[in-house]
Amino acid sequence: MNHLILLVVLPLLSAFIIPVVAKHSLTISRLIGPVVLVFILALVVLSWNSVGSNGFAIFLGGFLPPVGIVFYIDHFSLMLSGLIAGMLLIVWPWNSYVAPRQYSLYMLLTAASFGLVLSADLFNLYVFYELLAVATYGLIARQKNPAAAVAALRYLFVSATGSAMLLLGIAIIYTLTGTLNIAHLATMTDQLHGLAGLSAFALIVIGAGVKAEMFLLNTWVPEVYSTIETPLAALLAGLISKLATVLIIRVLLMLFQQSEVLQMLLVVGVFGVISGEMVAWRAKDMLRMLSFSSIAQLGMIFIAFSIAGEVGLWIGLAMMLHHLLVKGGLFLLADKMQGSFDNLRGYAKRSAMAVAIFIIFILSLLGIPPFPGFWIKLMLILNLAEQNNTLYHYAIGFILLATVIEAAYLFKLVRYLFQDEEAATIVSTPKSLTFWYAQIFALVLLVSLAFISPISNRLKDMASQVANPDIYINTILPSHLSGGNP
Amino acid sequence: MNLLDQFFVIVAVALISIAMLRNIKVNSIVSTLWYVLMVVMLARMSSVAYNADTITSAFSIELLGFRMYWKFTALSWFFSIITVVSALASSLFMSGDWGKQYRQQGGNYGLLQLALILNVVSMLILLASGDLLSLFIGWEFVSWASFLMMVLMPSKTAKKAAVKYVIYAIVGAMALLAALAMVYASSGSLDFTQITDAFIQMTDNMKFGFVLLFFIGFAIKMGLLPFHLWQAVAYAETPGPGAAFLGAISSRMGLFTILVVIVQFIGLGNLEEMNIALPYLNMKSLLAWIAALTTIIPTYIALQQHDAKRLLAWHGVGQGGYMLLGIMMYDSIGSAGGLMHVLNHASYQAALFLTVVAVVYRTGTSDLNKLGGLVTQMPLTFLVMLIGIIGLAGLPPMNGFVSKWMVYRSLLVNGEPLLFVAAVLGTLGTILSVYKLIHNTFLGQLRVEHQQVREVPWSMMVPMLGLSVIVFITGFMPGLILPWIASIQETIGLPVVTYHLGGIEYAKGGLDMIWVSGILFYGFGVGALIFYFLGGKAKRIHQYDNYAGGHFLSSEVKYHYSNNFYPGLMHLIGNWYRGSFKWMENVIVSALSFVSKLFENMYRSRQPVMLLVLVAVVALFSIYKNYSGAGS
Amino acid sequence: MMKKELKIKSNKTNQQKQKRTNPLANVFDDFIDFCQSKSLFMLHYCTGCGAIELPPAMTSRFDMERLGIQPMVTPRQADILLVTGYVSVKTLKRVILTYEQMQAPKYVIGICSCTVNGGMYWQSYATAKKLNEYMPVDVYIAGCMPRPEAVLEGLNRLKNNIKNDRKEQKGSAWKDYYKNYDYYLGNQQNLFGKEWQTPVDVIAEAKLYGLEGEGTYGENTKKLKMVQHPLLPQEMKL
Amino acid sequence: MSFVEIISELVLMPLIAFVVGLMMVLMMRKISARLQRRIGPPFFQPIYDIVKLYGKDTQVSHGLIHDIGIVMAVGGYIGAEILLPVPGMEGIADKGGIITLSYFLMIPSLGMALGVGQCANPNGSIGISRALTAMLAYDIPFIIVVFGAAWHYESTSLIGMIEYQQANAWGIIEMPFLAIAGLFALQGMLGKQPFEIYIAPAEIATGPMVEMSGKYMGGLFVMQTFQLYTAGVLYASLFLGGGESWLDLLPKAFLVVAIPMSIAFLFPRYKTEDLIRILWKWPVMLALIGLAFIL
Amino acid sequence: MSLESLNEILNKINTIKITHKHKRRIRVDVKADSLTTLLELIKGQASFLHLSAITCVDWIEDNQFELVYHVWSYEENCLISAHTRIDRDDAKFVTVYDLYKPADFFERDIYEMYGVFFIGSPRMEKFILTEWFGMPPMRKDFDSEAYVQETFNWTEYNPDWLQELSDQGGGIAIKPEDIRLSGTLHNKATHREREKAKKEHVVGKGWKS
Repeated sequence: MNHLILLVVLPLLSAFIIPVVAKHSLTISRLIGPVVLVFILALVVLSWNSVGSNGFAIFLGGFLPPVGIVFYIDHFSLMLSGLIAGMLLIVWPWNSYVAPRQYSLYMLLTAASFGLVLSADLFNLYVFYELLAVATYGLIARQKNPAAAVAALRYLFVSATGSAMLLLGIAIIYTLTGTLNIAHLATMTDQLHGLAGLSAFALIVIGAGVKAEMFLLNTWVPEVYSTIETPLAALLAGLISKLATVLIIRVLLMLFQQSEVLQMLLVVGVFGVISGEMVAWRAKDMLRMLSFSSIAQLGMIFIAFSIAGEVGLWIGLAMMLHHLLVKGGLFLLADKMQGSFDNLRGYAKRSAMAVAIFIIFILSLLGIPPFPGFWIKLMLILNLAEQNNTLYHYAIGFILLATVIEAAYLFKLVRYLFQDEEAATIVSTPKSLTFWYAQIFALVLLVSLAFISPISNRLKDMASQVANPDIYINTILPSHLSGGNP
Repeated sequence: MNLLDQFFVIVAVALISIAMLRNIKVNSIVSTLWYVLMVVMLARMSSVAYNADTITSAFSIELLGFRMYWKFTALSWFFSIITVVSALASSLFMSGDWGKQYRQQGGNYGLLQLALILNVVSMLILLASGDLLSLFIGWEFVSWASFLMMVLMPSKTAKKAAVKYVIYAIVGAMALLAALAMVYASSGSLDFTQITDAFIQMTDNMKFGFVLLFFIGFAIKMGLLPFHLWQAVAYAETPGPGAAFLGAISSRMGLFTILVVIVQFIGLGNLEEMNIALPYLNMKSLLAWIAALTTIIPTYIALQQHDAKRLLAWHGVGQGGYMLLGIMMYDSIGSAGGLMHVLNHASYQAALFLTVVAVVYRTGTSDLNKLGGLVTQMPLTFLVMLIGIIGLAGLPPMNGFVSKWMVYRSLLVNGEPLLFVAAVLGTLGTILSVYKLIHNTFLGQLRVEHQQVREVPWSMMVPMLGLSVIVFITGFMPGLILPWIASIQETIGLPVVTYHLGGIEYAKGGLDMIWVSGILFYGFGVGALIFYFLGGKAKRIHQYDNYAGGHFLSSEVKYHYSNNFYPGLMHLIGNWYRGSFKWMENVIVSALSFVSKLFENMYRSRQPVMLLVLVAVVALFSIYKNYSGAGS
Repeated sequence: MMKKELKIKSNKTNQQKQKRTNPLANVFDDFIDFCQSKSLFMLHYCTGCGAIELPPAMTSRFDMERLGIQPMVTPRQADILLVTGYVSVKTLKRVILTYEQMQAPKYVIGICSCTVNGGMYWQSYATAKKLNEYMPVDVYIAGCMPRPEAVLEGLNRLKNNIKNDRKEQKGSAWKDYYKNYDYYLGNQQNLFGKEWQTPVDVIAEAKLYGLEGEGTYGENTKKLKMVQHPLLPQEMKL
Repeated sequence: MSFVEIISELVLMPLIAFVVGLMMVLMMRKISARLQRRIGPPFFQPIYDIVKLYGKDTQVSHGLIHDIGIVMAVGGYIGAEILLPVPGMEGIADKGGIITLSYFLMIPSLGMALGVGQCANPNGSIGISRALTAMLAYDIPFIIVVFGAAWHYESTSLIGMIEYQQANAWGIIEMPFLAIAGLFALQGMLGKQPFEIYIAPAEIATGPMVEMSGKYMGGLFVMQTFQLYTAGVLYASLFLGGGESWLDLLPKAFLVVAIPMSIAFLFPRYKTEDLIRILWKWPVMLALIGLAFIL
Repeated sequence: MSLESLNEILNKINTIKITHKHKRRIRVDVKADSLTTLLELIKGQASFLHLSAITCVDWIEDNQFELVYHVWSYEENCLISAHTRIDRDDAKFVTVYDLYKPADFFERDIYEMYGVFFIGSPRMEKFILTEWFGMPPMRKDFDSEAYVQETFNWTEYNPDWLQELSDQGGGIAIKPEDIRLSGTLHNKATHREREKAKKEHVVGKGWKS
């Protein structure tokens, strides 16, 4: 099972090899990335069944925790890995002739993502997080759009500050406990539940929250998403933000599962939802609208995660997947339907298919039955209602209000799309690969409708795995450290 | 497979076949046949309507721990038959020459038929829903199906209205979802029966919230005050027969759900116990007042309209008030009137919309200031409109009178003078406005450009006549409908009305429409005898041979009175049209946009890093504060 | 506009109304004539100064209502057309239209000298002189202006004429308009030009009610036919 | 109820209404004449007028709806007369109630409105517009009065109301405010000064009647007789205890009609908006006060 | 504004003749070509904003039409009547519609009644005499009486009592020259003499605008 280490190793290697190979053969260097990704995808799929319900750990170099580097693998992380690989394949710059350096940046990003998913060690998490950040700086800065450079700079500043805080938080934790292994930390949570521990947690959340598009930390989002090319935006919005969320969730679940913390997450989530939707309502162009909407969706995911226990987790996971699918699809679609709303007037006549897909996506996004979005939103709301805390009940109100605003702006756009005036100043783009992907996304969305029950069961299983710290601790830690638990 | 399952299979097959067929002729014939078949199926299920049975579908879905199932009660059956018959009329109407013209003008005929059947299907799903979740899903289907119908019109206003509708519909859906959450939170299940349990357990404040949330959800669909703004424009801006269908029944889905949720499961008795401010105002009377205001305000907005479709659509909003008002009286006769008004309104509203569409078909306009004198050119259409407006105004012998009579009677019995006046005010406004409609369209001077207009073809005439026959027959013999009403009342737990073929039996003044109509027709007969047998014959003259103070009339002289038809009234009440609800709508939008501007500025902040640091500092400080506070 | 001497072709109007053979019907006709004489709605077309004498005739001093005479405002409802004063050419057109829009039996009373022969406007190029050239006049009440007593006297005489319609062959001047339409039309055409027409289809009316005579058609009506706008009523079309 | 009874009621009730109505018309004109110090019309003047109008040799019709309008106007009132209980003839009247009756009374207006509309004369349309507006104005107090009466007598059947009054006290004694408000409404309903803007002879040429000639006008004259009769008897039944016999009922009915007539000829007319204003203000206020007393 | 300054303004026109009839009435005689200049001057410099009327006089002996423009000043409370004469045979004049909008109606009226054509006036068409196609009736060479004689018939009214009265020598004494009424009493000789005195003119024919 240790071959799963290749998930991190192969992309990392290929990232360094690509520039070298490129000097000899450009074609081969271009092929390396996809090949690696396809291989990884296959690896993930093949090893799905062999991973048991308890997950397992890979100890790098034979050093055992808490000293060694540990990768923890369960269905959750495997699923995320598969998604990473698939997503990257989708956004892979097939058509454009870009410098090999960019390929290696992509591969670096891949490696960092895998690492982030798999690491069971705070320091490693930080390292991969930084790696991820660096790769994204590069990718954003490489955009031809001059505005993208400014955005990248903004992103760099914010992200670097965030990383510093993350590091600070980790350092505090290390000072408190002397270890960075999450499983090990999880056995001594009582030491963390103090002023210093909570401060550390706050710093970690703020640091990771930058990438997770958490409210007040997400000021970079609109600039970046609306200036970079759309597949990349799809990647960032769809995937990277989720990875950062996963980081927060890991830390939260293992170390700081307290009602105050959860409530804080809820408040942040509510603000994210409201602010995202409201600003998206004012947006005048597609990408900006989608990016703010993405902020709101992330807020919603935070709200889901703020529900204690498995329920919140599986709803959050479902939301993540749904958002990945829908927002990713929308960004991919936006590759075709770019620009301000005025340019999109009468788009329905130019490409009925694109508009149809667009409407399917937004209906699911809004949570209109029978689309998957509805079931997720329904579960979220019903479960929020079940909480005994009025804060959660208020959150329902905000979610519902946000949905109304969301509908307002999305359907304002739909109105533009169906307006029959002669505008169409932008030349209709040729049938691009991204459009096909968007269609596939939509298809997946529709097909998933038939499998709501199995999918939700899987997610519940996954959630129960993730939510149970004992499994994690027992798998990773040697028994003398795990406090005698079996 | 029971009858309901068969019915649903037929509906599904109908949907698929109509979606597949592209040929206009085949499509029309097939769709008409399907609707006829649906009517037949409903007739086979009539035991539901007469004996207050329930048929539960064998088909159900288990999902995420919820079980959704579908069933037919007397209430569902009643609304279904209205839906299917209005759809039949609309489909038949559009299937012939109207469809051809629609296609010539660039419309997509197949899509229109598809939208119609989609509406029917979604309504049937809603009507058959057996629990709250299936109700919600059906509810959403209905919303989106009617949205599809609305966007089919190419005009900009239509799109705007449709989008406005979407927003309102989402607001309603969200309110509903919140109410669902309340039910779920207290019982962990979404069965209808849980509503009652959940309601009983709630605190007083929660009860208000609960009822209001449900009510808002349903009221939006029904266009009750203060959510009436979306409906008229949206319905008016729908392609011809589609408007007839939507205007006839679509918004009544709101009433259906009110009946199911609020009347049947929450219970009007419970509402009555919820005092709001004074002993006079409880939740039930609040709803009754909302209903009464809904009869007045939209009716008087209709009076201002000069577009025939909008005028009718606004009346559609206003008539909804009578239905709710009747039901809120919580007695046998009032609720029977309210329920019966659903059918009555559907029949005459569809007929009226179809006549307007017929006029548009021939003249190309529904602007009341650009029409006139069409009675000689389109006499049958005029007849249908006449029957329709008599029904809408609620004059004997048409069916509108029967239901309104019951509502009035109930208001009298219950001693609600102000509500009574409000209802009458609505009726009077309706009379004024429908006279304007028929006068400006069919009476008065015929314009030169309409000299060659002819009667519409039979494919359009037949459904119109059919509907007007329904309007008359159900007015003449309300006893045909009243058994259904009685079963519904039995099903949803209202007092049951005593009826006979001619109408209602009631202590101290019932209603016997056969006698009333008989007397009326006797009067007309005597009048006709006097008119035709006394006095010489009259000479038919040209409309230019007209008294104009000695002025010579010719085709150049416009001698017609249509614009601003009630100047005296408008002089007085014109100032009262302040657009307050529009203003409120704008206030909400501006408030939201102010807040959103704040957020936007936040996102545009020049110093993201500083913000980040600030957040961190604040977070840390607050943690510190908390802990030191807790420590001390 | 040269003066033309038009001749009334047939002057047998009065002889044509024959007694019906059925005595009961005769009584019935008499009753209706009686009621007609007892109830007169008048349309006072205030063309000139003579109208000032009508208010005293109507109000408490002389009280027209006791004779069954009431003012009415539209020609459709009225029985008597009171032309009170000079009739200019332009006014005359309106008077004719108004007269044609009245429903038979209808009576014209010319009040003041002006309606007789122009009165003090005798040499005015713009004033019509002889009203009965353009429409049949039942009674002239001369004077400048006639006193209310004279007006009432005129009205009373008209009433008597109507009452004794069949007996004394009076009071049916209105039939003359149909029977000699060509003559009246010719005079009108002389004054107003060839395009002259009203929206009232007098000929069709005459046909419908069997009031045609020898003089209904003639060269003037032929001329009218050539310029006339269509006046067929709009019938219900199915 | 026997067949003969039904037939006799169907025939007799409108006939009586017509005859009584004729006398009321005469009375109305006599009152106006007397108030103006005139002698007024002879006794048979209303009959002369109607016979003359029906006996007109020619008349114009603007089309079928014009004719039907008159038929509806007269026929609607004939129906209403049958629904109006009078001494000795209350069999059929029992089938309707006050609500049905007040709706019946709208049918003639609708019929007339249709007929006038077909005439294609804007004066007529303006008249109808004003008449309907006036209807909106006077129906509000009227409907409150009807409500109050029905509530007080605990019946919507006119017969029940009369029985109640004959058993207890007259409505005018028990509900004076409502009765006064009802008089106001009656004034508007009869379209008499100061509420006769929709006729306005000098301005819009008698409005709805502008194109009515011969038997059309005659029909309207007949309708007027019915209108006066209905108003008188309805008010008498609502507030003056109806009548046990004709000798009892007729003086009341004549009195009821005489009051508005006497007031009418002392007033000029209100503009439409003033008409609404005044009818929505004073009678409504009175009626509401009256209602407050009995509720 | 003092009288002097007004005079000064008026005297800017060379051929002007000013007559002060009253302190508020000034008669001004100008040549036809300088009339519009005058009006412009008094409107622009002396606040004569109101055109009260335009009148026309037919000076048939001089073969001229006299047009009189009455212009009123609200500030001076003063009326200027500007007289000018134009040729009668070629009766055309320029419109003052551009200066005074109400001139439209006056000019239409004069055109109809006298046949003076105003060049540039917006609506030179029938005004009151819609059916009049003959000579403009206010011209002095139009004989209204002759026209009436030729157009209308007269009511013959010769009742017995009148006959009796005149037989008895009673009745109303009418001077022969006043007896102009139609029919029996009409004095045809007088009429013929008058007709001769005037220019040869066939009523209603041969006249064109």
